[in-house]
Amino acid sequence: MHQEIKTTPSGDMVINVGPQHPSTHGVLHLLITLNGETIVNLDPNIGYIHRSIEKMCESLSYRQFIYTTSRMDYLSSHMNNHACALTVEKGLQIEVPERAEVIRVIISELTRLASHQLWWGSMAMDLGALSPFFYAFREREMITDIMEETCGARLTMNYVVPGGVMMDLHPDFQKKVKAFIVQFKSKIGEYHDLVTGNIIFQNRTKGIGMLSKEDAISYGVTGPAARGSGLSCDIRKLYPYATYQKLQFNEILETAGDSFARYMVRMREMEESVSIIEQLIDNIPEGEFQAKTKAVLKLPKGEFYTRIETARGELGVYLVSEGGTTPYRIKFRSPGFSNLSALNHMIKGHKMGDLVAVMGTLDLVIPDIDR
Amino acid sequence: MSKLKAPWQKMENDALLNSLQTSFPDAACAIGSDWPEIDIDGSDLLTLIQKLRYDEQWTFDYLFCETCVDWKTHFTMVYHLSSTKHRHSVVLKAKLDHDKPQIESLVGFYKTADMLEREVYDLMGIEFLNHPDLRRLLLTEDWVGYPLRKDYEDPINMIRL
Amino acid sequence: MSFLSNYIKEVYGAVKSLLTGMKLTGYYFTHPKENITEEYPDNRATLKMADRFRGEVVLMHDEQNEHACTGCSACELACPNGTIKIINKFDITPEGKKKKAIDAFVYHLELCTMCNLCIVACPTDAIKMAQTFEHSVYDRRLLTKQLNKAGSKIREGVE
Amino acid sequence: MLSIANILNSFDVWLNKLLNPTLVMLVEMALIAIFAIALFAVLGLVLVYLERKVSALIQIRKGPNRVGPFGIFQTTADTVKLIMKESFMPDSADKFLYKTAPFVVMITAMLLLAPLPFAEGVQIWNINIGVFFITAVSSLSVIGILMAGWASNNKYSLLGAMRSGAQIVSYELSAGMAILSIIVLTGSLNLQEIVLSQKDGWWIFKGHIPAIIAFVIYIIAVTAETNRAPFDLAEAESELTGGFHTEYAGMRFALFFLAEYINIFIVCAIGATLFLGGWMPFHIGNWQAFNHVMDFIPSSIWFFGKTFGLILLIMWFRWTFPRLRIDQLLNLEWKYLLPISMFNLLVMTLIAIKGWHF
Repeated sequence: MHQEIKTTPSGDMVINVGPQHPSTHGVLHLLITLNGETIVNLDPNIGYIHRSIEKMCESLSYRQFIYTTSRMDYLSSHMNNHACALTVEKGLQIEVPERAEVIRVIISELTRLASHQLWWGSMAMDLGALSPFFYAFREREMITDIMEETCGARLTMNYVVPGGVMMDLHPDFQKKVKAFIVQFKSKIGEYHDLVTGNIIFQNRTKGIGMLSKEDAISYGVTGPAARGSGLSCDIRKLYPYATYQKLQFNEILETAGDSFARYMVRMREMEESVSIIEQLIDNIPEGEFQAKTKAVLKLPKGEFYTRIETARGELGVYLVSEGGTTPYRIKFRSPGFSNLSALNHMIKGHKMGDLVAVMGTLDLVIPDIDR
Repeated sequence: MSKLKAPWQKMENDALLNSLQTSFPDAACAIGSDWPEIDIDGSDLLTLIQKLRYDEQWTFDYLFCETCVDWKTHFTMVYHLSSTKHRHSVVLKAKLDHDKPQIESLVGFYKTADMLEREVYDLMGIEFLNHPDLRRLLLTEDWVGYPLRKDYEDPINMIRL
Repeated sequence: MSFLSNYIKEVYGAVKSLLTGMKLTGYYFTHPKENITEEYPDNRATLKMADRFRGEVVLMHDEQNEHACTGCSACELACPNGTIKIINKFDITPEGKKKKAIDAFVYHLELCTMCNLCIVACPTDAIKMAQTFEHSVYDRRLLTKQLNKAGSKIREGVE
Repeated sequence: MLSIANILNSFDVWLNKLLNPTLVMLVEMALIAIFAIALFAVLGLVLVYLERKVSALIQIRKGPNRVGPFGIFQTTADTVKLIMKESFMPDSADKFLYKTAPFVVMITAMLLLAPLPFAEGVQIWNINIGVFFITAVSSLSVIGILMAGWASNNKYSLLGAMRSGAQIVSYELSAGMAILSIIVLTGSLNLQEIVLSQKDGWWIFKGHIPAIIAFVIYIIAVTAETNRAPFDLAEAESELTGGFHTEYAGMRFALFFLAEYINIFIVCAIGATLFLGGWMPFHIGNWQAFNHVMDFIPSSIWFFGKTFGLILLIMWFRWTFPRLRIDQLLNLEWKYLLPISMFNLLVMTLIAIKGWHF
């Protein structure tokens, strides 16, 4: 049969980007109305990887549902688990030992670094430079090796349990993290030489995908994408959790609001995460790594909300409990979902080539959007 | 996590609660587990949001979570609002009856509500009045039923634990 | 003339930024020793995963073909995906009392997400995570394994 | 002295003795055809292997090393695979255009082989308008790409073809300008004469500043013309999933793939002939001993060495730079390359008139 090209009444061409597309990093399906090369409208059609984690969690106990969240935003899986554990601990009023909190924060910052490095490699690849991906993975491989040694898995670590962490740190954890910091510090200059300084990259990202601060708030955009337009929304700074109160780190803000600003926020955030790890790695307090918890966890009747800062933005876990052993209703406020809702506003009037640049700086992870 | 909520948060909540109670005598305000809560009926949501959003005293300009809980007898729409200026947050709960759940759409106030409400409509079956384009977001157009409801029966892959 | 001067400055800045990028890739082009890739199938003999790496669940047997699993199915309850099925049988102890023992420890590897909750829940530390990661098989039925070996029985003194 | 030119002449004389002239011409044409196809096949294999090894080294990984020692037979395996693959055709495609597009692109690549001076006196067709012939024929390949893009009735390939059409047409301007600025010095279009005129030094040295600028512009324009590296918008895989050859598979795709690599070889060969003295050995002033040693290396090695040096440079571009957007690409050509190359041409003519070149 002759597949006629779907055109809108005004004669623009409707083109399907995805769900099987090299630069959507997952099964995101965008229906784009094109007028020649410029994009008129973008309608995301999501749900290809919708497992309804919220419905699954309603039949899992408070220890079991934590592992499903690492399948949501798999690049910051440790932070998702951390958020759920915090919610359960807030409900049960469990006092997490100091050592467990510090370990959790170190592994969170390592995951944030690994996620930003993968983002940097794949963004450069989207824009056509194929080599940076391998340089980014050289450092990221060191982090995943550390994770494999301490937590037992490379990506979905499942290292957090209500009350602390599952196992103690591996003996040469600190040695390897320090070796990584030395290597990362010597190679971050290369990242900037190869991509940030490159005139072609700057032309491709400067002034593209403008997002004003008011729009960022109205669209609910959070994380580095919002900090690129000057909105200070770093949950680690505003509503500090775990040991973030005691740490000295500054929130990275850029005001330009275009793709290059969002790019620079993530690059400087990598250095910030390294400085946080440096502050913590030498003084991990002694003590046990997990608080004593009862065999069956029963949260009291009521609702609990935790907000934490993942690599992509603000993750909220809203847990309503009826006093049973399983959550009555759970809602994950995922950062990718609202970041995606701003994409249509940012991409209007740009060219096809810019779609890839803007989506790169939004750093979308599709299972995080569909849940 | 200190046992008590962070001290600065506790003091702020009380101040916010008092100001809310003075201006909204009819709505039931109470301290929830994290933030003050306002329980209202679904119908007078718009007037409340109008004040909360544009009143200088609060400027709740950031809707960071909008969801719906199915209590089998009725639905509650839960709105978590926060203000980027004053840095305080409030939880808004609107009660909807179970058979014909309808509520005003907040797309006029918050652009993020567009996709959030489409998702709630898709999974919970809440009708959002004058929403610009209310379609199913995650599931296919011809899907029958609303999966996140408690009484949702799916013969194929529903595991009864 | 200012147009001409910043035109030239612009071109000069652009070319310089391109050259720094090329200098870096040129360095890697001329230094093959920087290579980081691992030739997986060839180094299979020497490849050793971290000892905490979670490959698959394994029931540990000692030389006398004895294991420590009492059949209490704590792991079955702890598992979020229903991967483990414990089938019990009752054998008669010498004093004539009925005693619960494990008949088959059915483990569905294709359902397992390696979340380690069963290992933590096991009271007698009978099961452990092995470091194997090559799980692909041609027939899906092979993925449903029975962990307790034939003729194995529980070790004395394990309660 | 055993040089390829003498062998060919003696072979030609021997043939003339055997057959009458028309038959000789036919036999020689057949032999040349076989030589061209053989050269294509070998070049295709070597260049694809070279590209994969260069990209592997730059990306700190190993590159093909399984099929044969150091992965040499990897490309032969690829070609066998491509030959055996089923080259299906989308049913709503424009049948005739779809089938002829790869051949148009391949024919232009083969035509361009004719005037190239492979070695001293070794040329398929020694015409006195060599350079003019090359610039004219090389613009035909864009027709093949547009045919492919339009015929496969796929939105992505349509977009890809439109982009590459605009790109190739506009970049031929500054490529032509760069070539012109060398022709101003040589005075003749015959490639053999151009190479001979560089006996006492390559044009890039003799033409000093403007020649170097022309060389840089030529390299940039030529990378754009062959749809490569920072300008590979036609088949930008991250945006258009494959551009004009999305719907092609099997042997047809192999033809496109091969034609792209042959185009790179040809444009680098022209660059080497015009700027780096073709098969002329590298002489330095009056160092007789050094020059004498240089003459020992046969001239074809000089030609292929210089061409492969330029190919390496172009491959280096590909693995370092991100891709330009279509409007930036055209902006670069019309606002930067063209004015500079025109100004450069003026300076070169001034130097040629005044005779300031060496």
